[in-house]
Amino acid sequence: MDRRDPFRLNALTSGHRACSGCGQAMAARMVGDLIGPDAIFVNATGCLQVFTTHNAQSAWQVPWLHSVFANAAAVASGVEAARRGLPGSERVVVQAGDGGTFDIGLQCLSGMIERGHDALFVCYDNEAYMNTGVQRSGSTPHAARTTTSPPGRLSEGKRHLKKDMLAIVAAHHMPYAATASVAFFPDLKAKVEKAMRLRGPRFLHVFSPCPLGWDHDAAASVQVARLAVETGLFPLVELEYGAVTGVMRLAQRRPVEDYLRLQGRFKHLFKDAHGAAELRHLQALADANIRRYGLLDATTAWDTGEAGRAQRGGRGGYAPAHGAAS
Amino acid sequence: MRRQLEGSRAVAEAVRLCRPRVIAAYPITPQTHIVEHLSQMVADGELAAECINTESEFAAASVALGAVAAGARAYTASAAQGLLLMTEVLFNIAGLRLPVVMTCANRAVGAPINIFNDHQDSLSLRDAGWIQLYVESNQEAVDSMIQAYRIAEACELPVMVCMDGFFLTHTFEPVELPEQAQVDAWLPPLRFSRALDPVAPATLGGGSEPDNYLEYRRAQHQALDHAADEIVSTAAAFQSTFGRTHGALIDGYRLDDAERVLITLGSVMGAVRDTVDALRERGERVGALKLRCVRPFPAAGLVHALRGARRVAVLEKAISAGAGGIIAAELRAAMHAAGIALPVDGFVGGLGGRDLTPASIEAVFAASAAAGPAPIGCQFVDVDAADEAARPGE
Amino acid sequence: MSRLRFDPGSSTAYRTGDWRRARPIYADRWPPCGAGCPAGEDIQAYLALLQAGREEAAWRKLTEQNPFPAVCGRICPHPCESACNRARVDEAVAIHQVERHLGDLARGRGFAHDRPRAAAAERHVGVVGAGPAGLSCAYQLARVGYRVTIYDAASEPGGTLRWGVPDYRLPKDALLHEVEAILALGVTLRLGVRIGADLSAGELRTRHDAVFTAIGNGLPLVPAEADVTGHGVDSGIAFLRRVNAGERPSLPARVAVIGAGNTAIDVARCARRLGAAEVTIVSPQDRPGHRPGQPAEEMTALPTEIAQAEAEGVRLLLRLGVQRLVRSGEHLDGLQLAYVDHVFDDAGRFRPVLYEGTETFLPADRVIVATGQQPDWSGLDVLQPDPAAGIFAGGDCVGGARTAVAAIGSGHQAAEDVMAYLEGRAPVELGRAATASFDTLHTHYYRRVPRHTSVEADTDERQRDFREVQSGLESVAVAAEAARCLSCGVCMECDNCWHFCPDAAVIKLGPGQRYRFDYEYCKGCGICAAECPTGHIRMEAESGT
Amino acid sequence: MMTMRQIRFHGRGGQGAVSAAALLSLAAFEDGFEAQAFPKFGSERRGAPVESYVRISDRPIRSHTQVYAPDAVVVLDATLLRSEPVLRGLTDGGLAIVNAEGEPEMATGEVAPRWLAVTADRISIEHLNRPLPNTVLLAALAGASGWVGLPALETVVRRHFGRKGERVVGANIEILREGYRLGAAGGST
Repeated sequence: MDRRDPFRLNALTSGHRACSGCGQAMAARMVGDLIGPDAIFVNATGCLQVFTTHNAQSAWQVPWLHSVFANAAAVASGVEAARRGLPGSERVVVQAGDGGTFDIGLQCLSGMIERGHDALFVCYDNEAYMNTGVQRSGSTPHAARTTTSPPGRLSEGKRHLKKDMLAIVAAHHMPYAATASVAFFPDLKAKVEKAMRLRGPRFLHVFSPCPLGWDHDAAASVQVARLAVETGLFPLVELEYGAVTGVMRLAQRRPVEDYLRLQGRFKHLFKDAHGAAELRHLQALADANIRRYGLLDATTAWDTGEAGRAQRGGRGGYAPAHGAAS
Repeated sequence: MRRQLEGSRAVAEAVRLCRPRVIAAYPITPQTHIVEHLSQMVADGELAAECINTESEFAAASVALGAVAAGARAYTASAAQGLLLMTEVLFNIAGLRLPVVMTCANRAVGAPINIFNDHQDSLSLRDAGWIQLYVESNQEAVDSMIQAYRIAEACELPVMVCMDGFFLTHTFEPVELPEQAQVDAWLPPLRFSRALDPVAPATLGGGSEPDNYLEYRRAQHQALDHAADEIVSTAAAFQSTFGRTHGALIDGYRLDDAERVLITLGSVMGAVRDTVDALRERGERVGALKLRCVRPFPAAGLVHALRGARRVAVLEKAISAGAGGIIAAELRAAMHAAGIALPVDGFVGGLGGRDLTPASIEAVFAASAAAGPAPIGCQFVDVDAADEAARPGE
Repeated sequence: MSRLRFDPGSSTAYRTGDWRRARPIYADRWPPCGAGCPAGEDIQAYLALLQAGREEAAWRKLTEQNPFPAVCGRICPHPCESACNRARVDEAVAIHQVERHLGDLARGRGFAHDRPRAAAAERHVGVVGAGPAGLSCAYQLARVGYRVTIYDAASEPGGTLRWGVPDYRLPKDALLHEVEAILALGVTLRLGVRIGADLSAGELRTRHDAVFTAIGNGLPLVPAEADVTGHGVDSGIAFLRRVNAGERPSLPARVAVIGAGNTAIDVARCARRLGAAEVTIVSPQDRPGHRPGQPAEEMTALPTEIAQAEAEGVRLLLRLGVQRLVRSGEHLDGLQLAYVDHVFDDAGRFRPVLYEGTETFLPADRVIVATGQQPDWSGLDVLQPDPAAGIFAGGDCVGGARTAVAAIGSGHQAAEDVMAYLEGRAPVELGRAATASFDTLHTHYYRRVPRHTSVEADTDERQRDFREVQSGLESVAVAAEAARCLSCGVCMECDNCWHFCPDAAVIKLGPGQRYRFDYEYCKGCGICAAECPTGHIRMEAESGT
Repeated sequence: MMTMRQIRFHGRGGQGAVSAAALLSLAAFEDGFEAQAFPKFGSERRGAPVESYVRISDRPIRSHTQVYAPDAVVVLDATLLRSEPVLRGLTDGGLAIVNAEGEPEMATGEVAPRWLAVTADRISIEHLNRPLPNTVLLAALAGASGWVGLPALETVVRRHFGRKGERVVGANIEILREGYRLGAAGGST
């Protein structure tokens, strides 16, 4: 075990081989440490699995299991069923990327939710198949460049829309489904803690930038994630049994261009009139989110300004990792 | 207790005796009755297990995987398309070395879609890393299920008990069911050394690289090789406790002075035995051999058992399209490797539920009576001669 | 089976630090507030202590540089706030009010400066002048154990603070308390002693191992361009000295004040309080902020002071220069004024250019000239600065900004120079340029929070006497202002780097202990630096070797 | 008494041909025989022709092939006589029990079975208000062949219908007895 840090478990610790500036590693570290040691993690195939386990070395410090790409939710169902009725308080957590959630893993996820398994499914969404070299997924946003949705003479990037994954899972009449972002730790923390207080199937969709696939500076991962929220392209909301129960109001509204310009995957949109038309389309998608969830006028406990605030002494940490911190 | 039971029910009773804590399945004919019976047992409080009715076979195998990884004894069952939908997970279970036990209610694989029995489904998965046991009767299905858990857990390898769909699963015949206390004593609760545990948070299913993957696979292969000993000793231990045996890796019938031997798998073996008796009555020096264990492949045992034979016929209900009979090819390879020039006639029949009648079996014996080398590839049993010239689209 | 199960954290055998091309480094930057403060206060530090609720510690941190928080919290033009990065987020932090609060708090709670554990040396330093520079110097020396004697010709200490600043801006007791706190460190104060008259400068020099002269600007400086002398004309500092000595001279109805600085404002406001009905300030310079890029062409008086004066009925005549006094015989009728194009020539000398043909007449019964002051070096030739000989000078008398806080900073630097001289080492330059510039911050991490403002006394009420005009802030507001501090360049343990590090290469060391980078694993992505609100983390390229 | 008896049931999905075979094997087991019962496998579709098979023996039954040379056939629905080769493999004198009001009129080819027509629908409707001919015919087969005893049939029927309540059990016992009597009497119209 690695216990360099007395103030967090480091459920996912050093020595992993994620790209420099990886948003998914960042997100998984936050989520893992917020959940703490008393849990079993089941991971779908994907970057997170590949970069954390390598030649008999593991960066995980929680019990962790990987099977195949599509079946994480089903494997977790089995783990949870196996632990049912036994002494021990450990919880079950499923981790998958957007491919393992939106696409290949959707069926097993649906089954897990429908059967009411007591498990938290966490989707780390980086909006494409990064592990295999940036191919488009059902989560890739409209007009984004990937290796299988390349811009060209007849193309402005991905033709289709990003799936509304939250609505899909929420339609299962499940106890809790929420979106979160690495850029807003206090919000992420509140949502993980809420999810862990609840029983039954829960879904947390964490926006996790990918410097490689999105073609932005490694140092810009948090900034990009923040702008996705502030533009309205990735609204932070909570649904309970299908009803919207929480909305993060936008303290300030940013044009989508602020977000898109940081990323090479949207570079082609700034070249000509066709691109400009797609920019308006993307702005309309953000506007639709803003309208749908009332992102500008929601009367909520906090907004992006408050949730994004830094303050002396921090905005909360993690459950003590071990004796040293208590 | 000896009872007259449908095969599916008998298997369900055997599974109950093994006390799995998680059962996961998706319905597919002819596996359904097994899971229905188990569901009823759970509903009636006769079996303390979680029945997880998944949204696909792929998920069912995955649930079993997760359950065993979490330290619970688990069970699943499938067939045909369902088994193939599990394929990725079945390889994965084996690679993870998880002692999952399942029943394959053997059925043909489409297209054309066909719900009836043959062995194409499980034999197509012979490379998945599972121990595969093929049973002849419902009694053997019951006994093999109990043995399977013991073998699986001793070897940390998954075991697939293959029983013929309908021919066994839907057939009422007498079975002797052991007492629960007997089974409990013989099959202690699962203590899986690598179970996921927050107290000792290990990583299961991590990645590997070119510099060690080969060693993983070699270790898996060796484990399957060594499992042969465990299968033999388990069968012996079972016999000494329960008083029954069905053979371990193979089961010979009237081989002592047999010049011609028919090798087959599964429920057709009963009719083969009857046919051997009938031919013996007519003075033919024939024998039969049931291949109970396909993986690990008992090459040495076969070479030894067939040392006196002059010619061998393999009758199998599956085909490696473009190559011929699967078992026949493996047997030929084993004999060749042992330096024995034994003609092996490959017969493929009974596909998609076509009944292998006593007459069919006699015909196979007759066809395998010639002298000289056996033809390469396979011959089809009971094939419709009028169909010979048929072409796709005609 | 061993390889089928990987040990937890076994990846740490792989050192991803090798991937790094640039490394993050934690390094405090010096915030612009502190750089803007002539006294060099570590404002960020005491605001941080206040955020933590540690008020006494905050006062101690403040008084490391400046023993006059109650004074400066009232009269300082607070260049700190002008420099405050927060002004570009919403509004500057009300540092000035916080400072006053801490000063007043110290008085209310009886905080005392820590006495030195032991005498630093049996060295005796003489300080000439008990103004802010002299007191500041004495304070810094006494804190580390030097013997100090201050000489002042006046009857009370404080210099300009005592004799030049009216009560409604700085109540005398506030000043006195902070002076006494300095004297309580063991500083000897000799009042009524004019060096060069009561005690020769030579004698003084022989009494002390080193001497610091801070005699201020006691003499009025009258511009040579116009003859503004004679009957009906008064000097601003003389006028203020009388008022601050307790006199309440009667004034005629119409008073004209010439000048553009705070002295002119003080004179005008006192004149209103003494009954003058029409008080007019004649300034050749424009209002602050009205001549962008030409600060010399703007009044040096503080905007708030100007505003308060105007609220009290003082009239401003701007960009007008005095051509001559208009008299009927001896009797003063008023001033002839003309429009000023510019005040300083290309060489920066005070050379107002008045346009002919723009003359105008301002009736006045009294003219008070507040155009500047100069030091009175008479009898002090021996004390002309000579650092190599242990003779130092500072404060207003050597030029520079004419503010108390500058004098305090100057006194502090003088103390350092004196100590260096006595200890035989090179002195340290105390002033530090700001390195925590606005563009090193990541300001989205700060909520927009409006600045708290204090209350002024009613404009009519306050013209009747010399009671303090500006109130302090409530404790709650002070705490809120402290919380508005961006902590520019200084770690505030917000945990951002710790949360965001994808590689567990930021180790938290505990409250007050900040963090450390684990370079064994840091891949150098730079997220910590990009997301550090305060700009405390900088990236440094890894060398190729 | 015998080495092996093979019986084939013909019916339509929903009439109970498969259950009849199973009950017969259970009864034979009760009587101490080895027995085997299985359907001609396929999807269970109501109304479609179905077959089921029973083997009864005093020695272990090893074969799992279908029944090709039945000692008896039981036809649960007379309309099947038009379309299905119900008599295939039956030898002369082999028992053919049909749910019918009288001896069926059909061409039997070279085979001369021993016909036994049983008004199974009518009997079933009398007792259960529903045409469920299988138990009547099963009992008639027992009565006509003597291969299983009435007590064994009653035992398995009690067990089989136990969950459905005493009234259903009682009615089926009545049906069994009537069918057995008819079978033993050589049939009746």
